[in-house]
Amino acid sequence: MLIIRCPICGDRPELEFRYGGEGHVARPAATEALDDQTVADRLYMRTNPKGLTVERWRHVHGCGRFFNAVRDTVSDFFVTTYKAGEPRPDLDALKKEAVR
Amino acid sequence: MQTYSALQLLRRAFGGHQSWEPLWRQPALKPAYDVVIIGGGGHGLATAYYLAKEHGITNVAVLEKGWIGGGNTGRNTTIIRSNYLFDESAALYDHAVKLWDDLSQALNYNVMYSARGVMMLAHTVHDVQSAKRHIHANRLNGVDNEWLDPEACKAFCPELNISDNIRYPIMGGALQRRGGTARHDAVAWGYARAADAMGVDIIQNCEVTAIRRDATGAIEAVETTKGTVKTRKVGVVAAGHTSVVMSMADVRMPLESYPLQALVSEPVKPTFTCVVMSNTIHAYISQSDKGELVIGAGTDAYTSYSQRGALHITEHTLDAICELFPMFRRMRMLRNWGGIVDVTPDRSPILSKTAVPGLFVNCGWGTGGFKATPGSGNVFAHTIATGEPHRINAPFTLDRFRDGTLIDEAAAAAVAH
Amino acid sequence: MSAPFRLATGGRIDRSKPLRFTFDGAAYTGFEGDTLASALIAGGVHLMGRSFKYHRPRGFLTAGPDEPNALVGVGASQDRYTPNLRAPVVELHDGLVAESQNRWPSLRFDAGAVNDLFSRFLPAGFYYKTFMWPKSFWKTVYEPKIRSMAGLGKAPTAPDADRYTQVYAHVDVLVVGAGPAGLAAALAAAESGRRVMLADEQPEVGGSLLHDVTATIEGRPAAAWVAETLAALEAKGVQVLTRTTAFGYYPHNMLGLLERVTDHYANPDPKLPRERLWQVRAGEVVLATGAIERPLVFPENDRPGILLADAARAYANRWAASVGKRVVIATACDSAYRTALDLKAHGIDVAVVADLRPMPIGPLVDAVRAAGIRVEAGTAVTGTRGRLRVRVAHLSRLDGRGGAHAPEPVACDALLMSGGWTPTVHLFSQSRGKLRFDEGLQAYVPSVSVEKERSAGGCNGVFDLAAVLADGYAAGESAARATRVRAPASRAFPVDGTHPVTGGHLGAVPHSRNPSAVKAFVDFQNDVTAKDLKLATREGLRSIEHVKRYTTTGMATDQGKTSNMNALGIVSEAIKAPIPQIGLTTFRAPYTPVTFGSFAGASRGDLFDPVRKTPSHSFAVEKGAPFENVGQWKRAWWYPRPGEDQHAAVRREVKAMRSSVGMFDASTLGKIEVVGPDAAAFMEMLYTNAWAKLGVGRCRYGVMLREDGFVMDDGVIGRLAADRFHVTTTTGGAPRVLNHMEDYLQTEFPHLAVWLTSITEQWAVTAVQGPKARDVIAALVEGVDLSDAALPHMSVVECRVCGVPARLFRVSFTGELGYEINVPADHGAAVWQAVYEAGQAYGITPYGTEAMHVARAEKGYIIVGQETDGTAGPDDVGLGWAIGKAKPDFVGKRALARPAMGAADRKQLVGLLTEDPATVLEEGAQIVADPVFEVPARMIGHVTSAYESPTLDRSIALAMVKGGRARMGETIYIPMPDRVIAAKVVAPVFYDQEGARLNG
Amino acid sequence: MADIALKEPALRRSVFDGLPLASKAAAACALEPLPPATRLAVRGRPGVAEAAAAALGFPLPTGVCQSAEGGGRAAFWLGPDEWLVIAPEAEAATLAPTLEQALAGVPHAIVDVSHRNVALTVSGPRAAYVLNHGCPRDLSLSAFPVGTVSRTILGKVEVVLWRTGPESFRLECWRTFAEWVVGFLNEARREFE
Repeated sequence: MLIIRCPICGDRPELEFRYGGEGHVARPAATEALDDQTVADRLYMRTNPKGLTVERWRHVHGCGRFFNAVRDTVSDFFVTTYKAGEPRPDLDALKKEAVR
Repeated sequence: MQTYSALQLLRRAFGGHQSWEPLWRQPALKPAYDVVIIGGGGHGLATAYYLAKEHGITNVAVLEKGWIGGGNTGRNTTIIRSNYLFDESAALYDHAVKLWDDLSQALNYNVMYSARGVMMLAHTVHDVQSAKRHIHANRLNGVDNEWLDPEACKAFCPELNISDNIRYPIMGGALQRRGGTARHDAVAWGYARAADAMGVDIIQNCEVTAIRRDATGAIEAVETTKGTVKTRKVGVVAAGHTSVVMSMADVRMPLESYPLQALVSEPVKPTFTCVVMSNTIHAYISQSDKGELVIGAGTDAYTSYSQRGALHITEHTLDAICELFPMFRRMRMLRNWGGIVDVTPDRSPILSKTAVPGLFVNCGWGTGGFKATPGSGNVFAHTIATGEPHRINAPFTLDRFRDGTLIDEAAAAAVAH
Repeated sequence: MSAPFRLATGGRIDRSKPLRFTFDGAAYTGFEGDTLASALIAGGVHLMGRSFKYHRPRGFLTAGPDEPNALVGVGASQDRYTPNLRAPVVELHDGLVAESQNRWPSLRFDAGAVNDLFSRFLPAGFYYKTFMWPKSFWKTVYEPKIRSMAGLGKAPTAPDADRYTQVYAHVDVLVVGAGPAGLAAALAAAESGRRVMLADEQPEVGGSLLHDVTATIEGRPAAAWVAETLAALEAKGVQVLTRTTAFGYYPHNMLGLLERVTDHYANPDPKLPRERLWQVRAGEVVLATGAIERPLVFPENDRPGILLADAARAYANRWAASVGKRVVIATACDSAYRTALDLKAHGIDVAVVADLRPMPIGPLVDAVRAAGIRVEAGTAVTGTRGRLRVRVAHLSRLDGRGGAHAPEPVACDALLMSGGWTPTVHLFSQSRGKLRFDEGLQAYVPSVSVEKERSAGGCNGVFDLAAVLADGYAAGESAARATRVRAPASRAFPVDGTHPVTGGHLGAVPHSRNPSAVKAFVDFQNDVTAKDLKLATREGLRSIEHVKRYTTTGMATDQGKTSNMNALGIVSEAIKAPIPQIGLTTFRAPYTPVTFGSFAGASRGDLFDPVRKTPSHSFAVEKGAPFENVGQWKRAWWYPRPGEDQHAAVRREVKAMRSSVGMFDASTLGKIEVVGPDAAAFMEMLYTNAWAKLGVGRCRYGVMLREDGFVMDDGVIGRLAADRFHVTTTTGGAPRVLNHMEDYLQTEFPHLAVWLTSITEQWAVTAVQGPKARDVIAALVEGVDLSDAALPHMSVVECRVCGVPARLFRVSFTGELGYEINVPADHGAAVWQAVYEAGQAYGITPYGTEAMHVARAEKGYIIVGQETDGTAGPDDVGLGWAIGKAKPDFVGKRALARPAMGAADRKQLVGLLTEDPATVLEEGAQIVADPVFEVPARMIGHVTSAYESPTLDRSIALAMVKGGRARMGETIYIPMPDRVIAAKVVAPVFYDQEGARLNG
Repeated sequence: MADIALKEPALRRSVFDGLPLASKAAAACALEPLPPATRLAVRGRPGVAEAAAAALGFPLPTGVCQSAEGGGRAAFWLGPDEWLVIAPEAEAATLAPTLEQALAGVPHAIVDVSHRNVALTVSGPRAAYVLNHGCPRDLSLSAFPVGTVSRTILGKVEVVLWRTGPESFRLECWRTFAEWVVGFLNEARREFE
């Protein structure tokens, strides 16, 4: 069971959280300007990286907030977590800290 | 290829088994191949085998990052069935089951395919409706699948607890008698041995580091830890690592890689003759030829390449097993491991050419890839050889996500295994 | 039965407390403190079981959890029977019943042993090469035979009578292993005042010190030091868990510990769990898991009476059990010399110590020679004799050229071996720490840590007692300071009466016998021999993982604890590659097998998953209603009258409801209160319909889509105020819908001032439906004009019902005049009862979910999850009218514009009327256009709902059919196994098409 | 008979009726059902915490997992814009309107959840140990001091845990989960019978 650092509550056991999929995925707004491929990309295409990934979690059994996290998908160690709405961090900069 | 048989076994026994040939060569990587298969798991090796066997394409390299069959092929719970809901899926998986039937003879390698019967339990009215819908669709697709009431379930699997005093009593089950299991390692080794015998180079400990494309964007070469290989056709069959490999060709995939756990008990004398699955309480179980109870469940909650799962997932798996089979409560977990499964949004695989000329991809099998190994390799070989999909895998394109023509087995049935 | 091999003195057993037990039906006596193994050895028993493949007679190899051979089934009754237990770790209790395994008809005469005679035809992987002809024989003959030969013990046949509990714990420092290193580490950590937990798999702490009768620590005998240290730890509040195995190292310093609570009692206290699964989150971890002695791989090294040297020492020193009268010791490691000395001190005849090393030196060797024990250097055992117990050991001098000279037979009744020590790095490796191969030690030792842990003592490759203690203490200090840096221990532990041990051997022992004719076992339980491993490499299997899977070495119940390193040595020699290049097979959890039940814990029966009951549940129970599981809810299915079956009850309920009035418990419907200045704006985005203009006090049926345009949920939504909506969802969908709403609110529309609160359980809901519904509730409702004009269909009012605050909805899921009375849940039962009583005058009829389903189907109302299956868009199920085309945006809008969503041949909701009105279709049945077809048939749809309609007095069905709306009037066909049913495609509303009954 | 229904307000029935709360294990860990209460879910933009003081007599706590008490009322921080206010049953009709008034100036939401939740006290020297059978949180006094309140997990159920003393907790859960919670805690404390 992972320990996940909720940006609001701090370190909490994984059981209090629900995984929310890849982070910073733009929602396909209802504009016809968007072609079908772009819609599909936003709905279905995922980066799914081996290494640092930016993902969403919800502290559903805690403060209830959705937030973003940067996790190393090989070690499952988190590099950082931050509130929803905050900008995506620079992964290359974070890679240095990614050790743990 | 040296023939395997009881007689050979007898003969060589007197020679102290000194004269067995290697299962496959340890070839050096050639500078160029007609086709390069990335991924030496069951699907990749089967693809190479059928390329050579059915399409006469033998100048093929299978590049394996580690040891062949070391990924999901060697980590899965080996369940084989074809009672999927949609016509497209049923055709694909049943194609596989037909090939399973005489695979041992075709490969001259005993893959121990055992049609022990796969029973999928229904615990709710919705389960029953879903199971019946499957059964009717399967029947009209020529796929065997029959409805059993609780007593019939018990008769088929005497260990099953069909009493009303469990939380989700069993309301019946769907049984596919042709379903069963096979020996996972043997599948990889059998295909490898047969493909090797036809000239396919199996290169282990060879990791692909880059996929090179020419000015037109078409595939021209693959760079590996053992050097560069020129080729115009690449088949990516990398399961959990598909997104990583495809990103080398700048192709984004509708995939997420999740950990999938499985476990075995200590070996015991034959006690469990069939395969039982419950999607409502998330568990499935069979007994291996070695006597181990082989148990699996759904994926862990978050994407990961760590190849290990969480303890609380094991708990949920085993509380379900103990609920269905209370006499196994004192059995003990011997080994627990995790694989990496690549999951598509509609829980159906992708066997498809791509926007990149010469690049083909076979992925998205989620938790259920092993059962499809022969069929998958067979139609994917066709796709690579001819450049066009086989009738059977034509619906399993990448484009379906753009067009919305999904084959949503998960949504339709909540069946993921 | 007497105990001829029980030593007169010594041991940690309580000779005043004899314990009676049986093994294979024969009665024996041991003492408190004995294990099953020590008691049997004291009784002169060494034949314990049969091996997996060749069914060779096997005895004890070890004195611990690494035991591969002596596996037994324990338990007097099937509901407490456990197979495959390792005799050396089964604590004796009075009345214990044990039996050997994998033998028939008896342990001494086992038919399966015939395999041994044919073993030359059964090399590694033989089953891959044969059993292929004739094909049909695999399933009928070969496989059943293979299966019956495989397996070890028998699975219990009765449900387990015991219970298991699970508990989470949090500590600053967890020390795994209470041998010298672990005890020292715990001491250091405890002195820092941190929360410390010390766990050890054995019944008492001390580890190897428990059978060290010569060593002294800080001037005290080892055993005394252990006792004092334990007292000191407990005084400092250290939580000491014995009989507790740390079996798994999970991410972020979560360790799984299994505590065996009652197995060692003859009559366990029923209120105690059999086992307790600890999930320990540790700030820092000290691994002090010791080391495992390696067997020597020489021909016929598997006979009963052939044990590891240190195991024999432990049996003698700790349990006063002698493994024999005359022993031969074969070794490549100094530690076996301690065994020689200790056994000799016990008066056991040590015939000879044969040392593989050409020139063994050191104080231990000198001491053995001084004790008058014959020592042969550069000498190996090259064969043994004795069917059910070793009788003779053949000693051969090595010729230095990979062979050996002619053997000298030495009579003995026990042969003790030591190939050196393998650090127990299982947990470290599970933690994903990196190992390194230490050429000096010829062993893998911890190198780079990933988690916050450190190893100490034997598992760290440290073997000299003083160094072990210092290493442990330093580890404990660094853990307490939560630092990776290991400063030299600030405390030294002066020791005496012990000597450092060196030496060891990996791989097979040289001999000059015909390699294909002899069996030198590497993995004892799975019968993997040196020649099997060599065959695998000859067949081109070069990865150690391939070798393991092909030969099954290391895959037995001991998971290769005693065999993996020797296998590596043999493979390394065979393919001429250094060991580090070959690598190591992965160490997987668990370290030792863990009971399924302990993972399940309390999660069984009613605790398997919460049972959610509505406030009027007991009313339904009293009426004898069966219940339907819907999610976690129990819903009344129908309310049978005496003698009624389901069909009759449902028919009566529907008819009564339509002709007069019925009542239905709708409490399980999900409810969400959407409140805030931007509530309407939020609803506009989450539902396809328009909400801004919905008047206060009015309701609307809402459709919710996923972003991909498929129907996710639906429900009636009432506007209670400009800024307040009462949203209902499907019963199963409630949590999913709330999470979906929160997701969009928090991440896409955070600017909206609106908040979501689940009120599913705040309100109990009694639906009153039927022409007389108004008359029934009129008497119960205060201050509300119930007239159609004042409270028309699809409206809501806050009022009082039965004197309590209520939300009264005028809605209908039946097509009749209907109300849904929401009252605070604690009042639910009383209000339900009041409605029931008030309704008596009109013959009010409670109806269950089945009648509800029938009634709604008569009206063509869909059920999300039944008509829809996650692949249906709103237009497909006839909800196109509910899509706010004018709305600029809502979740799922863009996806609806994708080509496939508008395709003419999409499955669309239609009604079906079978040609034979008596025929009720089967839900899930498939539909074809042409009654004449070949398999595979082209299916055009499937039946989603099908009932006998009491109202129409004929069967009706809803179906999803390709291009369905264009097929109105067509006849389509439903092929059943025995016949093909014809049905007409009609509009999916069978009753009161114009909806007249809803109004008025 | 209809008239009767009007004269007599419908009776309350507690979900704890008939649940096995008494136990020989009570000395180690006792389970005590708490009486009905007025419960309001309070949400809102910054400013609600202070504004609420006018109605409650104290501001809503703004620290993570903090609680505040006064005049028989308590307020729990459950999230950055989420509180659970608990008051005597007698305030059922009055508290929400008063609070609405107090918060009038700030965007907010008040929802009555008096009947959605039920509460019981888990107390005794082994209370934390018993709760830890299903709660993965560190419940030591140092990590979870008196006054701490948190939404968390107990086995398969979501609960709100409020530490009211070194050895006592108030456990709030949704009404239909009470039966499971009691059954689970009974199983956990059985070893102390």
